[in-house]
Amino acid sequence: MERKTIAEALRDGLREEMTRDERVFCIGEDIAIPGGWGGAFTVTLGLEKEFPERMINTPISEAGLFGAALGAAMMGMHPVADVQYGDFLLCAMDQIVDQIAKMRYMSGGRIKVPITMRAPVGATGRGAQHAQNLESIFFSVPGIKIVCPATAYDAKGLLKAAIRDENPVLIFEHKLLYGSKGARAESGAVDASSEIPEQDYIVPIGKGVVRREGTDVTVIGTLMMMHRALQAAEQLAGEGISVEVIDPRSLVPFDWELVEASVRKTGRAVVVEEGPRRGGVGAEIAAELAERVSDYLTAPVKRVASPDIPVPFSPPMEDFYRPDAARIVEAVRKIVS
Amino acid sequence: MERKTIAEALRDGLREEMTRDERVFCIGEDIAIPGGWGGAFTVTLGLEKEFPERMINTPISEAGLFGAALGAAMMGMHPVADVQYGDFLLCAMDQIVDQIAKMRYMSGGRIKVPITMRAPVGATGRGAQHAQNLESIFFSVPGIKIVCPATAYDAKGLLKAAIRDENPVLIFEHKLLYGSKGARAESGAVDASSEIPEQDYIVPIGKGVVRREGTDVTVIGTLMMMHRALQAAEQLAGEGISVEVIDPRSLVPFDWELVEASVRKTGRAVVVEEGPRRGGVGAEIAAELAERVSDYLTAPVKRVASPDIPVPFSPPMEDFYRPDAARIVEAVRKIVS
Amino acid sequence: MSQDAKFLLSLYRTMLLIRQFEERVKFLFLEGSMPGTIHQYQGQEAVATGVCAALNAGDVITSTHRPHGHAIARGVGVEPMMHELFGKVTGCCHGKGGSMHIGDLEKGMVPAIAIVGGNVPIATGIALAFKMRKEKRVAVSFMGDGAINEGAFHEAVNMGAIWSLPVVYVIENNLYSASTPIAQTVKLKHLSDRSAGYGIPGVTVDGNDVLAVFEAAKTAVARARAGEGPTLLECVTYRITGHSRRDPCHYQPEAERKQALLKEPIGRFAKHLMAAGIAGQTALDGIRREVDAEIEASVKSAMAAADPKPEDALNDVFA
Amino acid sequence: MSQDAKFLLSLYRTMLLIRQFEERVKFLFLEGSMPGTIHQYQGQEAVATGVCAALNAGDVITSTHRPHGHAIARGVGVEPMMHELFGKVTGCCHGKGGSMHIGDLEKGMVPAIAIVGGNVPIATGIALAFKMRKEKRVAVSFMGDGAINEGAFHEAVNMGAIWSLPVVYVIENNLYSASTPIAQTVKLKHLSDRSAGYGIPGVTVDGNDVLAVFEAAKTAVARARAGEGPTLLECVTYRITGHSRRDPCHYQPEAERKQALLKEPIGRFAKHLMAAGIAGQTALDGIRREVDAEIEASVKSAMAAADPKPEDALNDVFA
Ligand SMILES: Cc1ncc(C[n+]2csc(CCOP(=O)(O)OP(=O)(O)O)c2C)c(N)n1
Ligand SMILES: Cc1ncc(C[n+]2csc(CCOP(=O)(O)OP(=O)(O)O)c2C)c(N)n1
Ligand SMILES: [Mg+2]
Ligand SMILES: [Mg+2]
Repeated sequence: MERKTIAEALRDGLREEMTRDERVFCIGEDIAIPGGWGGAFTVTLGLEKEFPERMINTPISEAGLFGAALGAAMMGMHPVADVQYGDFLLCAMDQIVDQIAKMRYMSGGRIKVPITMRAPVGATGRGAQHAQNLESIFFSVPGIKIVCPATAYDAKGLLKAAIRDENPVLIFEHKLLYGSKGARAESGAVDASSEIPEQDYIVPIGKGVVRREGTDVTVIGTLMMMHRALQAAEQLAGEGISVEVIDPRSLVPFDWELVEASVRKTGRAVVVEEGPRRGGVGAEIAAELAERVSDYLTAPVKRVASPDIPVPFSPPMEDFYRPDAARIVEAVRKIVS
Repeated sequence: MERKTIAEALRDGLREEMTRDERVFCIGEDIAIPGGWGGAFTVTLGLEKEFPERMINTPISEAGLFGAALGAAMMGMHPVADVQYGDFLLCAMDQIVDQIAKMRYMSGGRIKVPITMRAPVGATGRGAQHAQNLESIFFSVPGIKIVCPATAYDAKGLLKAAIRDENPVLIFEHKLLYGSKGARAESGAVDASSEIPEQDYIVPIGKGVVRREGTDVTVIGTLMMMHRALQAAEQLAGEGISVEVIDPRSLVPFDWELVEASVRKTGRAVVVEEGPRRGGVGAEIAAELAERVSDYLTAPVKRVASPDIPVPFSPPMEDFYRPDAARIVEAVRKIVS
Repeated sequence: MSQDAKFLLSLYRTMLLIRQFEERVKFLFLEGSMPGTIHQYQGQEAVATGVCAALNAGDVITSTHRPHGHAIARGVGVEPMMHELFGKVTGCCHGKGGSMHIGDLEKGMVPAIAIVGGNVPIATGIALAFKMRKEKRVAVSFMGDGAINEGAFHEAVNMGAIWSLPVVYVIENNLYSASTPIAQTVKLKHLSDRSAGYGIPGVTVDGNDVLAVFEAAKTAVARARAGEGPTLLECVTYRITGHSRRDPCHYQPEAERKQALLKEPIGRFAKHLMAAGIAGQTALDGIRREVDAEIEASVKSAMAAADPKPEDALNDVFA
Repeated sequence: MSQDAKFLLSLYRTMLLIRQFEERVKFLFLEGSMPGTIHQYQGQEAVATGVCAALNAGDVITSTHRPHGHAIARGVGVEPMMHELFGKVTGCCHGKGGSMHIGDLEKGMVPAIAIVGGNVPIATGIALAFKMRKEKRVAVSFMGDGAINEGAFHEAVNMGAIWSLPVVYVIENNLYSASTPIAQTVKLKHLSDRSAGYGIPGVTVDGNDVLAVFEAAKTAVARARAGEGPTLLECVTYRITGHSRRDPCHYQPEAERKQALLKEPIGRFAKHLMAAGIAGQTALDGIRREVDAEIEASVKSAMAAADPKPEDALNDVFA
């Protein structure tokens, strides 16, 4: 076992899948330039040397490249299409939402669309257009699976599961969790590295995990918010509040079984997300829990999220925008009181 | 007072605002062709004769036309930009979500963006790409106001309010409520016409309305679902169940005061929407109500929505997809039992 | 009959099959027995027919909101198409697609894309797969004149160009995008001039002359198959029916419509066949009877076929 | 000094102000005192300077992720810019925008758009407003070579063309989009050839020759102002710094970089000024001292200025 960052683990995952299966290829901007960066966050670094014909470096044409991935997928290829920042998914929105997500359905189930899509999210000092957490937008689109790895182990396992899935899978990755190095390192980064097994493994899409066991309240969060939840749980333990932290890992499909079991035990839930509150993923989780386990809830589900504003640039405002451990602590204190 | 359809009321609204204010203009596809249709649903029919220089008929270029509207708005114009089907908003997604919604904020509040956007929604026998209710996607985007008129009175009043608003306002209109006539009539259409006052009026953005008073349960729905809720309420009255029907009219900002007051009275709420359930507007309303009026709720808020699938073409499947009065009745019966 | 004559008659038959199919569908639609909305192909038959005649079995086309002609020319089959238009579970998309998404990948046609311009990147990607796997297959993207102003067109054609992909981009210039005349949407003499912006060849042909279309397509397809990259092929034609549904086309000048009817591709090709001594009126009438019988049979079987079960709607989202 | 000499020296001063601003910002960034990320303009100064010199007060520019040069040339002012880069409430966007969204509409610059290609439709719309109101104002859209492969570019330029809008589309071809060389993204000799697809003039100039840029821009702006429509103006240049942040540019061939340094616009223009007897080394040094002092003052005042209050984040969403 070796310790790897998310960027490294994803790179290994791509390499292994491309080695295993000739149909797998990568398509994206600045992903295959000798002397370049391996995409915006070093994930594909050097892969162009190993797979010169399967690293497709595109012009800046997001609609074009996602549409091309769809065409190739229908011909039996397994493309991994990425954007440099999740925000740019919006430039390919029609291809993703109208074409990729619906093609199988419109064909009456006669076509498979094995596409993996990768998109970095998270506010990182770059201003409103390189910062959005778009989970809430894609979450409501039927026909796309969505995963959100918070650790290197999960990143590799979910990526490999996504590539082997016969359906469109969108992977949201967090800029501050990559562990990108050198000139591409991020300030404010959080260590999300893991011990990675030598042998092949996947993390099944749709299965969450309990990150920390507890009895008083269930805190649910993915990506960076999972790490913040763990921090909060640690702090709250000192106050005698026992927090169970659940990382759903997949948003679509969602591991209701795991979350429900936890909430039946704790009787309280706090849902944390980095995106804006209104219409967020947290709303769905809260609404569902209210229907699914209403008899067990001793308090209404609480949501911790960003306010309904674009992401501001200046650090004091950005820090105010993004939920942190303190805000989770506060919400938990309120719900247990 | 004269009875008008939504299409007619919107047309009158456009005419009056363009007459009142030289800065107002329309931009869209097939909106200003002599002998044409006045857009896909006859809303702009004939306006090109009255305002030959302010009806901008564009190529099929949604990103281009919404971006152009933004540029013009920053120069002080008040554009009304439309798509023929709401689905095509996805082609302009970057311009709407990254530019239009954020421009004022990124400027530090120094710029105004008075844009009105119009988009027809609803499943109407046209298959998956001309059918989506995209409320849930735009609902979570900070920086855009969203209104959903269910009657001709509201359509005109909200349109006029939107045009006079100094911010981006997105109007979702329902294809089956327009009352478009002649070759552009819709099968399955529902009468949404109203008596329209002679004098100028607006419907304030952010204010909902009680469509029917009741005491047992509050049913909340916009657009077509408001009409289905009224049908359901009528039927349920026969069973002795008294339903209060609320039409929020605006989704952003949302009239919490009105909805909360109703739910405090009835103790139960059913939220209805035509879009898919997961991550829908109903999730937000349910989650908020659970936090805001938990002490008054005698049962968890119920959601009635479409399943999480693309819109199927064949009528029996499409009818199954779209919530109808029967499904609302069923949900109400369950919640009061 | 010579091979050549057989081929010419097959072109005639395909065009007539499209025309008669569309006329029958129009009637069914207007009388109210067919659900949905339709965008029809009358007048443009030579384009789909000429282009698809230049393709091999393994080639793949992508299509638009106006796909019936493409589907017939590509061999999707009148029966599964008619069933789909009626929303029957036996349709080529099991009733989930409908008119605007008709297709059958097994026959070499991706379910049609109703988002204008949306199919062009998909064709580019299909060609990319062919090239990566070193298969000698070709992708064809059909699009209207309106589609060339969509960003998706631009991004996709540029990608096809820079990677020299085996793809042909076919513009069916019927002079209107919906109700908007071409002069209001581009400032070019020939739409194929747009090819200059991508560094690929552009060709304009008379899209009502099935043989001219076929020849131009043959050249473009051969280029693509030989690894020499894409061609932007403009076929100038005219839509002699409404844009969709019950469109009365008041925006088309009367004289223009009259002229267009004189130049429509089927009557014109019939004249050519007769003048060249390839077929007489009797033979052509025979083809028409055959074609009509095939269509009629499809209508009968479609009307008799089963509707999907409502809850079938829940299937086919994920594999 | 003659008017002409004054003008030439003002061009020199603007270019130097941009260069020194960027060098100072680079240092501040690398030493860690400046937040965010940056995309810098070193090497491309002649483009912004030459183009903006051709504009009038009422004209409006739109810009990109690499906007500092445009902002300085358009007169946004070094002080409000520096404050913005530091995220101060006194910045030109009150700290909400940052480097990639710098601008000041009152000075004729829309807050920059960091979505590649995203600013082009906006410029088209600005020009549309000018035309509708019959104002003799011109819009300019700056974009990189990479932006011309975005759909937004295509849709916007076509609209500008068909409506003959008063807009100039300026491509700064620095041979790379991020790390990707231009040969991998387009198949054209001159990027201005793309103009043929829209039926508008295309011009390519040496983007490191500020006078050549100015002359070409003057012509394009005059055309636009006269109601004759847009021009696609390609300025060929080179980015002599990293794409962003700490980019070491290993993807640029060493020899190419060396060559580029020889051709960079400021040294070159200095030589021209001296050779033409317009200014001696002392005068140029004086300008440099002035410029440096202005920048230094802005750094000082920015560092001393107040941060926004965290909860200021909640303001400015709606008017
Ligand atoms: C992205 C998008 N915008 C608008 C439409 C609505 N629409 C359907 S067909 C059509 C006209 C298409 O014109 P053209 O491409 O010339 O094809 P034609 O109808 O002439 O075959 C329009 C505007 C659409 N389907 N997709
Ligand atoms: C839509 C979009 N895609 C990708 C990016 C990431 N990105 C930022 S700058 C850049 C390269 C831009 O190249 P070019 O247009 O030539 O401008 P230059 O950086 O050379 O000034 C890329 C890919 C982006 N900002 N927006
Ligand atoms: Mg057309
Ligand atoms: Mg560049």
